[in-house]
Amino acid sequence: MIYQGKQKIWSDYQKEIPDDHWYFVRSCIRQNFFPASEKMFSVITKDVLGKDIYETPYHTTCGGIAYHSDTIPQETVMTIVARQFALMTEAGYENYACSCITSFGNYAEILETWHEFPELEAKIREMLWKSCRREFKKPKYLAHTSDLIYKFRHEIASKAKFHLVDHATGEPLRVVEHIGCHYAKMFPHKGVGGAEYPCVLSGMIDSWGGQVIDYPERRHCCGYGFRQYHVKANRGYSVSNTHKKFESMEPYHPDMIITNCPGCPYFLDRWQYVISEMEGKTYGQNGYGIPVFTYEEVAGMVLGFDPWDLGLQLHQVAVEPLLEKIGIPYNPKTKYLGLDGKDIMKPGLPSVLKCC
Amino acid sequence: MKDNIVIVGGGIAGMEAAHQLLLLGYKPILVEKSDHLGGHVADWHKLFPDMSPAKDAVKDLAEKIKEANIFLDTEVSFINRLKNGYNVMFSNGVNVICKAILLATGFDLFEASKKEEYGYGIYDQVMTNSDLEHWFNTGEDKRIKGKDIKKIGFVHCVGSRDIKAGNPQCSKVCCITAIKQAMEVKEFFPDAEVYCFYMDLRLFGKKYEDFYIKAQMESGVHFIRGRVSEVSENINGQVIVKTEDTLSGKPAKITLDLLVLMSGIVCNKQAVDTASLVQVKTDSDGFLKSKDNILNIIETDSKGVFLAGTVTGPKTVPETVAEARAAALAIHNYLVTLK
Amino acid sequence: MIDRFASGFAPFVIPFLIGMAFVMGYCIVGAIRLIFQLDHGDRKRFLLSLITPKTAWKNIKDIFLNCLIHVKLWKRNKLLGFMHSSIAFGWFMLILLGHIECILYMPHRVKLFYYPIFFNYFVAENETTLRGAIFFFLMDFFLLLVLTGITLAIIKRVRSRLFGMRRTTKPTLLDRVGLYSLWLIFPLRLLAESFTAHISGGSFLTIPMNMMFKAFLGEQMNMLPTWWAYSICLCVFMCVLPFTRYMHIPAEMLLIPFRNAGLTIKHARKGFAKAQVYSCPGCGVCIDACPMTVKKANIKDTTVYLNRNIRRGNEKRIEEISDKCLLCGKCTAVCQVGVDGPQMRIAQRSVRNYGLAPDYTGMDISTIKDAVAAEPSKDRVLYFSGCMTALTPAISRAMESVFHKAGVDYAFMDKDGGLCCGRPILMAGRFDQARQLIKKNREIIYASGASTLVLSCPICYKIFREQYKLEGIRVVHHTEYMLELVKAGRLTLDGAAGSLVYHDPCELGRGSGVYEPPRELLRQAGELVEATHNREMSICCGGSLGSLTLGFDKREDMTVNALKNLTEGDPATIVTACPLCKSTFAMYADRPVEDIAETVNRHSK
Amino acid sequence: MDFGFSISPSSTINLDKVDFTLYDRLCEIEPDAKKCMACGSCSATCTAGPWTGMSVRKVILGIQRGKESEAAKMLKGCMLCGKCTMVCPRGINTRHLILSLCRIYGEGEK
Repeated sequence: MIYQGKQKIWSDYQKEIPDDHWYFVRSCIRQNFFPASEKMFSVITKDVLGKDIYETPYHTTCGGIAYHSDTIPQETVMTIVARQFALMTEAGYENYACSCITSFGNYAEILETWHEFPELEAKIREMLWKSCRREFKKPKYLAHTSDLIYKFRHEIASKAKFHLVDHATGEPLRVVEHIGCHYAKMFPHKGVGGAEYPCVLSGMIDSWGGQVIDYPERRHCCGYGFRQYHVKANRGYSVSNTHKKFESMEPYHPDMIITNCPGCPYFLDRWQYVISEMEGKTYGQNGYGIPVFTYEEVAGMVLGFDPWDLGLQLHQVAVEPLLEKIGIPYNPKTKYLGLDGKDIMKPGLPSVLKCC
Repeated sequence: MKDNIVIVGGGIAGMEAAHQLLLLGYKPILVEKSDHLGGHVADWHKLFPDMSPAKDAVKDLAEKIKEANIFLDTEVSFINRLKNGYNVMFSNGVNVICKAILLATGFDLFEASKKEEYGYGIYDQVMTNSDLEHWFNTGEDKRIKGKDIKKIGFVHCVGSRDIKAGNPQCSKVCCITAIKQAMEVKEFFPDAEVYCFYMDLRLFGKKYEDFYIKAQMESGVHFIRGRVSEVSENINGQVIVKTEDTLSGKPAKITLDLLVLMSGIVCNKQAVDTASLVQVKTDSDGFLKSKDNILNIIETDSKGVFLAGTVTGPKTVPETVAEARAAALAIHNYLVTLK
Repeated sequence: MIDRFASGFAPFVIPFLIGMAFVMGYCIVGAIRLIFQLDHGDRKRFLLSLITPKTAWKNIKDIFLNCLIHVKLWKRNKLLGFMHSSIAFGWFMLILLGHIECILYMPHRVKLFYYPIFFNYFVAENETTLRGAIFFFLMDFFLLLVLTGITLAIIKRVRSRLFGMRRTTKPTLLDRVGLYSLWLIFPLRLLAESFTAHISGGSFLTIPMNMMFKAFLGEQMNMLPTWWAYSICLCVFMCVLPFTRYMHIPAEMLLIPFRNAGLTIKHARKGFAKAQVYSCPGCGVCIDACPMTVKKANIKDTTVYLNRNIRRGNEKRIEEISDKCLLCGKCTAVCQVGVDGPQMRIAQRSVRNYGLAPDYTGMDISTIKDAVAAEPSKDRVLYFSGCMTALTPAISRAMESVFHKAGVDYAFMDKDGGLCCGRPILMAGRFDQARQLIKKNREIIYASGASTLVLSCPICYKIFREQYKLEGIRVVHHTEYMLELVKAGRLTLDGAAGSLVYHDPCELGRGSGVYEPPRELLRQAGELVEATHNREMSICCGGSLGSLTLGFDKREDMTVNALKNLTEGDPATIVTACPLCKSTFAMYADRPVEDIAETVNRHSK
Repeated sequence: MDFGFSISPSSTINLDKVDFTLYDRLCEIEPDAKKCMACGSCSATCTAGPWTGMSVRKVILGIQRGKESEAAKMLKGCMLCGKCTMVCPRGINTRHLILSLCRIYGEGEK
C-alpha cells in the first residue's frame, strides 16, 4: 500500500466544516443500540470543546429507513426532511449536523435532488406549508457528526489520556475503520476523503495513535442493508455479508473496529455472536470477538471517560481485553450497574463467543 | 526563401508532416515541448501488428527530418493573427512569422489514478500500459523486478467509454495494445496466467483479429467479459480484482500479482490552450474541432491552421502518419492558393 | 497310363503336404471361430442359409462368379478382370482336371490327394489316346492361361497405371514372400512338367520344351529338383497365405455366405466384421475412390488401411481412421469383395467408452406433438425438414410452396424446431441415444395422424427408412414425392430450368439407392447434364456429418474436387437433394447451387 | 442454535479456486476450444437447446469456470446434429469437442 497515494486522494476530497454553531439531530436507533454515543458527542463538543450545539425535542425520524425499505414515496421523505430543516431555520441555525449516516445520505440526496429539480423543491415547500404551516431555509452546511469529530480530532488528541496503542509493547493498535454506505458512496464529494478511501475515521485513528488496516473487503457493506435484515427471510443474506467482511479482515488480526453509522456497529457486533453460534468461529484473540465501537465511544475512551459511562457494557463483544491492552482502568463490579447504581442484570453467556 | 510553416508537436504526426513538407521543398519549423522527438511512440517498445521496434520507427523519421528547424524543450508562448499569416512566439524567445501552423500536439494518456477504485498509485502491484512499455524498454520497475509474477491482469477501457471519467469516447488502440502486451508479458513469464477484463473487444484493424486468436491459442490468455468494478489489496500485497463475468452472469473475483490498467487516449489539455490562441475550438468529444469530421478532418475554421494525428481523436500509428501526409499536402495546396 | 512307382510316393511331395495341411487347418479353425463369434441369432440364420436351397445355390453362384471369374472386376476393368480370373480360374481348372485325370486313369490313387497335383511325375504314358491328348492339351492350355495372368500381374506390379490404378497399397514383407512364391509356382510347374513330358506325356507347351531341354542336356537329365522346387513353392505360398493379403481368397468364400445369410455387423472386431477384414485383398481401389484422398491427402485413412490396422490391432490408428471418414460409402461401392467401410467404422466408433451419455428421456415434446396433432387421414402428409434445413430455409420454403401448388394437406413437423432424426449420433456410434431420439420422433409422427412422411434431407431419410419402422406410414424422400405429384398431374414442370447437373448425395444415392426420381424430375424441369462420376460413383461434397474429426479447413479441397466433377459438362445450375451438400457446395461453387425442391418449385405450376 | 436463517454461500466465481484440470485436458485434445469467443451462434442454432437446455457456449464457459456438473448436465442434452459446427465462425469442430468432453468426463475416476 502506497500511503502517499491515499493522502493525495484524501486531499482531493476535503469538505468545508464550520467549527461552531451546529443544529444537531439524533438518530432513531443509535440511542437504543449504543445509548452513550450521542450523549458523548454532545458532551465532547459542548463540555470538552465548548462548542455551540443545539438540539430540539421536536425532531423526528428523517424517514430514511422507511424510504430505503421502499415503504414511503420520495415526496413523503422529502416533506419530513423539509420539516427538520424548518426546525433548524426556526432555531436560527444554518449548519446541520446529523448523527445518522442514513439521514446524512438522505439529506444529501434530497438537497442534490432539489438542486437538480427546483420544481420538486417548490412542490415540497408547498406540501410542508399545507401539512404543518412551516417554511424552511436549506442548510448552508450539511455534516455528519463524525465529520465534526474528524475536524476536532487533533484537539481531542491533545486532551487525550489514552492512545490507541498497546501500553505493554507501545505498538499501535491495528484498527479496522468501517464507513456507513450512505456516507459517501452516493456522493463522494460529500464525505471526507471520498468514497473509495474515506479518511473521516482513519483520520481519527491516525491522530489518536492507532494504525489503520486496509483489508480486501474494506469497502463492503456491514450486512445490515435495511430490507435484508428487516425481512427475516433475508437475514441469512445479511449475516453472510458480515461474515464475508470478518473472513476478509481476519488475517490482519484487528484489535478493534470503529464505525460511524448506526447500523454497522450493531451488526458487526451482534452478528459476531450469531456467526460464532453458526460456525463456531470467533475472530478476536483467544476466543473473544473483535470489539466494535462508535467513533464517539472511542473518543470518550481516549479522553478517559469511564468505560461503563460510555455504555460499553451493552456491547455483545467483550471490551475488557482491549481496555486492558490500552491500559484503561475499569471496575468489573460496576459493569452491570445503571447510572442510579441499580443492577441492570448480567446477560446470559453465549456458548462459543467468549465474554466477561 | 519559401514560406515558413510551424509544426507544433514533435510526435510521429509532426515528424511525418515535416518530412513530407521537406520533400515538397519547404523548411518547416518543428517545436517539441519535451527533450526528444517521437512523442508517445518514442516511449513505446514494440508496435502492432508487426511487432516492429518503436524506436526504429522514430529513428527512421528523425533521420528524414534532419533538414528541418527543430526546437526541443520549446513551447508556443503566444500567437498573433496577421493578414494571411501568424506571428508565433516560442518559449525560447524565438519569434517566427509563418503562413501556416500545423497542430500535431497529440494526446495525453488518461491519468489512471483518477479511477480511484483501481488503486493506481495506492496499491503496490498496479501499473499502467505505459509503465509496462517502460519496463519492456528498460527492465526497470519495482512492481515486477525480483517479484514472482504468477497471475497478471489487464483492465481494458480505463478512462475510456466512461462518462464518469469524462471520456465517453473509445480510445481505439487499447484493446489491441492489451492483447499485444498480454502476449509480450507471457513471453517473460511463460507459466503465468494472464487475464484480460474487457467490455467489448474492438479489434478493427489489419491483423488485429489474428492477434486475438494468437493470444488465445498460443499465449492462452484468458478473456473475461466484464468491466473491473474495484480493486483491493490483500495481506500479501497482491491485488484482488472484482468484476462481473457477464458471460456467466455472476460476479467474479481473482487475486493477481500484477494489474495493468489500459489508460485511454484523452485530449492534450495544453493543445487546447495552444489551439485557443488561433481560435480553434474543441469538439463535443473534447478533442480539437476540424472543419469537417468526414471530408476535411485536417483543416480548421481558422485560415492557415491545420490539424494532424490524435489532436482530433484517438488514432493508430498508421492512421496518424497517413493524416500527417495529408496535412502536408493540404498545407502545400493552401500556400499555393495564397500566391 | 501306368504308375511309375509302386509306392505312388516321392519325398518331394512332403513340403506340399505340410503347406496344404497348415493352410487347410488354419482356414477351417478360423472359419469355425468366426462362425462361433456370431451372436446366437446370426449363427442360426447363417447355418440355416447354408441348407436353404435358394441361398445355398446363390452362395455357390456368387463364389464361382466372384472368386473364380471375378465378374465384378471385369465390369470395372477388363485387364484387371482378365488377370485375376486367368490366375484364379486357370489354377482352379488345373486342380480340377488333375483330379479328373486321376479318377479316370489312376482310380486307386485318388485317396492320395497330393497325387493329382503331381500327376505328371507319378505316371508314365504307355499309349497315346485322343482323350489323353485332349487332357494334356487342356492342362497346358490352362497353365498357359495362368502364366499370362502371372505375367500381367508382374507388369501391374511395376506399372499399376497401365491398369488404371493411380494409387495402390504398399505390400508388406510377408505379402511380398507370398507374391513371389505365387509368381514362381507356375513357371516351376511348367518346368517340372516339361522335364517329365517325355515320360508322362504332354502337349503344345510341355513337349516342345522337353525336346529343347533334351537337346541341351541329353539323356541323363534330372527332373527331381524342378519338382522339389515346385512343391516347395507351393508350401511357402500356402504357409504364408494366412498372414498375407492372399487370405482374402479363402476368407471371401466365407464372407459371401455370411452376406447372403443377411448378416450385419454386430461386433466391431468379431464375426462378420472379422470376415470383412480378412476378405480385404488390400488392392487399394478404395484409395482412389475415397473423396478424402484428393491432393494425396489422407491416403492412409482409407478402408484398406482400416482393415490392415484392425488385423494388426493398432488401436490408435483404428480410432483415427474410423473417426476421420466421411462415411460416403464410395469405398464400398468400388470394393470387389464388398467390405462395408462406413459400417465397419461406425462399429469401431460404437465401442468407445464415454464418461457421459446423453439422455433425452426426460425431454418434454408435447408442444411439437400438439402442433402437428390431427385425425388420421389417408392422404395427410407430414413434412420433416431436419436440422440442417434450418440453415438452408430456401428448401423448406420451396417444399411448402410445392405442397400448396399441389394442394397437399400437410403438416410441417419441425417448423418451429424439432428433434434431430438421430442419424448423426448414430453415425457417431452412440446407438442408445439414437434409439431414444427415434422413440421421441415416432411419438410425434404418430400424433400427426399422417399416412405419408416426406423428408427433404437424405440424412434423415436414411434413418427414417431403415430404423424407424413406422407401421402404416410411407416414408418418402422429397425427390420421390415430388415426382409422384408430377406423375399424378398435380404438378406440371415447364422445362425452362436450363442445363442442370444433378449431384447424388451420399445418403440418398449410395445410402438409399435413390437415383432415378431426381433425374426424372430434372429432365422435366430442364436439360439434365450428367457429371463425369455420378450415381454410385458420385463424389461426396465433403460436408458430410459422417466425419467426426475432419476440420472445416480440411474439407475445402474435397468440395472443390467434387465441384470440378460436377461442372465438367458446364451446366448452368448445380442441383442436389441434400441441405448439407447445398450449403457445402454453395461456399465454393462458381455457379448457382440449389436444392431440387427449389428447381421444381420455380419451374412448376 | 437455530436462528431460522443461516450463512448463504457466495455466488461469486472465485477464479483463484477454479480447478482447470478438465479444461486443460480438453485443450490437450481439442486445442480449438481456446478459440471460442463466446459469440453464441452455436447455442442459437442448437437443435437440442430448446428441449434439453444444451448450449455449447455455456458448456465451454462452464468448464473454463470449473462448473463441471452444470456443463455435464447440458452435454447430456446434446443430439450431436452438428449444426453448431456448421455455424461456428471460428471453425471450431464443436461436434467432436462435445464427443471428446463426453469421453474425458470421469477420466479422473479411472
